[in-house]
Amino acid sequence: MHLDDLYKQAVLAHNREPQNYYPMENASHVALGNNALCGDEIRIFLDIDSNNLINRASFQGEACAIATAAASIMTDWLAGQQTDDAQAAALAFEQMLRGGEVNTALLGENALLEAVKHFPDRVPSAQLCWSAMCAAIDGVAEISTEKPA
Amino acid sequence: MHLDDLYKQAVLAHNREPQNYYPMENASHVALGNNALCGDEIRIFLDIDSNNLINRASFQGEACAIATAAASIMTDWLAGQQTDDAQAAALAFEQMLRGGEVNTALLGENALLEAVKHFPDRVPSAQLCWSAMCAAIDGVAEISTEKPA
Amino acid sequence: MNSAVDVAEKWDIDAIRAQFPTLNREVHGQPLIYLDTAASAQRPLAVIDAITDFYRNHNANVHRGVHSLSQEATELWENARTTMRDFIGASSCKEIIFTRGMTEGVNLVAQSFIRPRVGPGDKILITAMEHHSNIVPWQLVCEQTGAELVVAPVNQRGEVDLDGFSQMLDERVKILAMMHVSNALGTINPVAEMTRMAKAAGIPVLIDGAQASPHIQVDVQAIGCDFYCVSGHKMYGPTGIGVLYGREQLLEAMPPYHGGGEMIRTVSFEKSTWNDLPSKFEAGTPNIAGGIGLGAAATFIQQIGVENISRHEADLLSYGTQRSLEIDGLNIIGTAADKTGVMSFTIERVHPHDIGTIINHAGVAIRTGHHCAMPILKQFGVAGTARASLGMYNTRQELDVLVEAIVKACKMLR
Amino acid sequence: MNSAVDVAEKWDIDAIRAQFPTLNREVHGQPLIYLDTAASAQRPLAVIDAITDFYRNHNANVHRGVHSLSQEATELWENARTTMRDFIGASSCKEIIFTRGMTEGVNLVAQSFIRPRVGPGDKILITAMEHHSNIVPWQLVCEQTGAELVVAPVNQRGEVDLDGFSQMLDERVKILAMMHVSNALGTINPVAEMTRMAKAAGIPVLIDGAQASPHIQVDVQAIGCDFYCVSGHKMYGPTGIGVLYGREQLLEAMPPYHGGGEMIRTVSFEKSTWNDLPSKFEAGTPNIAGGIGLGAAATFIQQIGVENISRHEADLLSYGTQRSLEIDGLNIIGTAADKTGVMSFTIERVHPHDIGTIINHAGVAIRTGHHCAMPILKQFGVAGTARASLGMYNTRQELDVLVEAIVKACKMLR
Ligand SMILES: Cc1ncc(COP(=O)(O)O)c(C=O)c1O
Ligand SMILES: Cc1ncc(COP(=O)(O)O)c(C=O)c1O
Repeated sequence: MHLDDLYKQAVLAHNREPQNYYPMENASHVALGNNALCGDEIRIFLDIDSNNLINRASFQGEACAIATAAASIMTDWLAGQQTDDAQAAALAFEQMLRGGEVNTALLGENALLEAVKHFPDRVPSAQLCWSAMCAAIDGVAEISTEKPA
Repeated sequence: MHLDDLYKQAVLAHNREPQNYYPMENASHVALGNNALCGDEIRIFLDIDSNNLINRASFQGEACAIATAAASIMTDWLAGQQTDDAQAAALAFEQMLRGGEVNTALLGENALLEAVKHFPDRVPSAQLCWSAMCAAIDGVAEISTEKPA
Repeated sequence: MNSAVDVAEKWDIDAIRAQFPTLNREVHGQPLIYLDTAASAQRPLAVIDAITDFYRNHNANVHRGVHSLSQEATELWENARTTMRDFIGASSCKEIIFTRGMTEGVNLVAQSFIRPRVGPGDKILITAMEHHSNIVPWQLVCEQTGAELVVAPVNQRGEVDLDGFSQMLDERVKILAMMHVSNALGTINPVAEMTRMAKAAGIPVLIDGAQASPHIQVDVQAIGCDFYCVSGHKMYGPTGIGVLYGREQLLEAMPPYHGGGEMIRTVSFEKSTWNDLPSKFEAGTPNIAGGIGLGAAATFIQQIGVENISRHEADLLSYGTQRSLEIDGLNIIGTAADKTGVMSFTIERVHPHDIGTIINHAGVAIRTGHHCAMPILKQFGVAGTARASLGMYNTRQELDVLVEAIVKACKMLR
Repeated sequence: MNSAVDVAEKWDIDAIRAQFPTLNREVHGQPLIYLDTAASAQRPLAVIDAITDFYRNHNANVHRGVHSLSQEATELWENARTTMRDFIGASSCKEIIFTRGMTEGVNLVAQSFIRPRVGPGDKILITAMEHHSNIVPWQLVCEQTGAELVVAPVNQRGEVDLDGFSQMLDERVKILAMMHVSNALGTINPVAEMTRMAKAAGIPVLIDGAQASPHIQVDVQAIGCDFYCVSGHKMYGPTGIGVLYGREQLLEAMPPYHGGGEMIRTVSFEKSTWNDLPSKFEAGTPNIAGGIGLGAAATFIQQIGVENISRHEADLLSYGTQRSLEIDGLNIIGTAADKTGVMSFTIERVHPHDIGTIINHAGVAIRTGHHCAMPILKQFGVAGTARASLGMYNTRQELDVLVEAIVKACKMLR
């Protein structure tokens, strides 16, 4: 597997200039994801309305390029999604990283991270924001993802 | 090293018909030596007078041929020895089994067991009665010898 | 290792023996006849090669690495865990804790599970035939807590007296710890039945499987036990490695045993938090090469087929028992109806230790002494026995040599 | 191994590298550059061969055997103990306890020595730079007993603040537990001086020597400590083995840690009695092959000469440090005056984990993350670093490749 597949130009761009990188005031849902093993820490902020529509998503934290890019792409994609579609996508994303068959249409630009599945030690990085997002929706304040898949 | 050096005919004879194999009534000094590892157990009885002369020595117990023969030979030899000569002999016997230089004249018939030094796992067997004898003189009731030299 | 499968189908003993380099040894000029498998088995090439392949080609620490060697090492290590999960029939890799051996497994459960749960008035139940490794850890806990060690009786064939056992099952018993197979007697205990009886009384069950895993099928779920311990070196694997199986729910509830790296999630001087299973119980750098070698041993056994091994050893046991009874004054200790290949005996007027030394000069390796099971030997009125114990590589011819050598030894000594 | 002596005299790096088969590996088509020795060292042929020789030719259980293989195994095992005694300068083999690794050594002392001796109001003193293995075992004891963990300060170069340290030495401190060499920073602590200060205050001292024994001379008597722990796999030896040195007098007074075979003298259900040192602390079948391999590793280091190794690694450290400072935005964590070959660093706007992944594709193996030393990294304001750590086999050329690879990675990521 080539390094360039993991660090695609598009992914690197998201790392250099992360989208939605700010602490959201009045967020309806917030959760912290951490991976102590490599020192990644990402906080996800969601603004969810009473119809379970995610209006906005943002993040903040210290993390590697993969985790940062994944969060940038995910938060972009989340805006306008229903919470259950977001949760379904989280599942699909996880399956994709495990090397399973997935309908990448479900995932939109998030599928840019598919090559991470060939780098098992990086899977937790890519998954960190998704775990935090699901935790936020579920009302869990903090979650860890450490083990390679 | 040949087995016949360890199990000399003279040694085997002492095992078949041990000398001084009885519990001594009115013994002045008694001690139990045991080697739980191989299940040997020998009790040494001494009759020592006020001049530190060993008048008689006897033993009893369950033990292997080497331990039994050693005790039979040793108790024969002890009768008529001064306690400090007996203790010196114990030291010489131990040195002999460690492969050191020894004046075997000090040891008399006990030197029959010299070949045991080539069978390190049997050294504790040969030494059992000697340790018990020294313990008896020192007023120690019980002693163990387990480790190969 | 396709060859191992073939070997098993027609039980090609030469092909099996060819897997074990030590069997080419000579001892005192005679071919080695190794009848001490219960103390430690010989290692097949598959195990030795797995270890050297790790050290030569993939050597690195596990779990914490971003580089390729570390990832390869982690994969080999975790694959070994999966192999051991399947080998003993556990349902999840979370239930497979790598230990140094059976002894550490019991100590872990004694300290981490039982010590916080017992006090004066509570009881720990073992059987009268246990190995010291399944006695002393409980004595230490009893000393630490005031709990009492109680002992289920064993009959004169060396079988647990099930009536006596069942009467001891009451609500003060906080664990039943028993062996699956006795190293000193060969007895195969009815562990599934005894576990059922104990569980019916609400008692958790730990089983010492050190002598079971190399010889008979082990299935922790069929047995229904809560903990099960095995040792690598007894099952043709490396030294310094073993597995503690524990039911996930219990392991989850237990505090960590050792502190250190890998078993933590976060550490600060104020407070540390624990990692998930099985890491919570695997502090520090584990015996990586040992675990990989143990996986190779389990695979080797599976390829030969444990039922084939059982059958072969049962044949040898009945042949060897019959032949040894030809020896004048020989007395077999342990005559349970259900036995593995252990022949423990005494001979009138001949001490086991002398037998051992003498037949060693004929190349025959047996063990003599108390076999770390002093109490049961004491019940049989002996301080030690001579023990010939069988492995998959032994043959009838070897048992013939054993018997001849013993006869000669007796002649010499009597 | 006469060749190793020759090698040492003229420091023939090619001959040294030829002893380590893993160094022939390629990673992603590039020659492996192994800069992760602090996590686990590579193994020389002397170690691998000692292990396979045991398994192929002398394989048996130790201590309990009357047959030749068992006697040979016992001799190899006890010779390894003697080698380790001399390697760390202990005065007696009774003081050399074989453990699974450094982590088990600390846990043993924490449970067997300290746990019975402390209660509320008592203190356990460590330093701010400890590895989790020398933090968490003490936290567990504190939880069990109500004692308090106190932490000696470390300055911004990564050195213990000796003034601050000396002020913490009072009569409520029941043990000082500190590392000899830091795996995260490279700092060599003045352990002899700190031990003297602690002993003057009547405080027993344990030293974590995991990162010292492979790199600098260790002499427990010159240091004056009471306990000293090393890990086999860090010093070019096998996994699953280590040594706990303990002063005989203290070990004698301590209760056993694990119960099981070999550590007992007699067992009955009423009462068991303990064996002599070191057996009292070695319950169950030990890691025999591991111990033999560790002895071979110590002999290998002695033949190369630990002072030669120190000199070579010091040269590499200064070269590597100087070259790495050429990298834009690189910040070295750990700049003690006295250091072993550990280069721990962060780079502005580039995460260590990405560096690690990218340079792995150039064949360079480094470690990234918290190095099991979260608290000290937190003090430095980072959650992780990239760490290149050196062994006797590394070269200046390898450090050139490292630096180039990092520069490329930075370009890619920024
Ligand atoms: C300084 C230090 N102490 C302790 C340890 C723990 O050693 P082990 O994992 O071999 O028990 C390590 C290695 O991880 C270390 O670097
Ligand atoms: C029945 C039984 N239990 C436990 C043990 C202890 O196993 P280990 O010494 O490998 O920890 C043994 C072997 O000595 C054994 O035979």
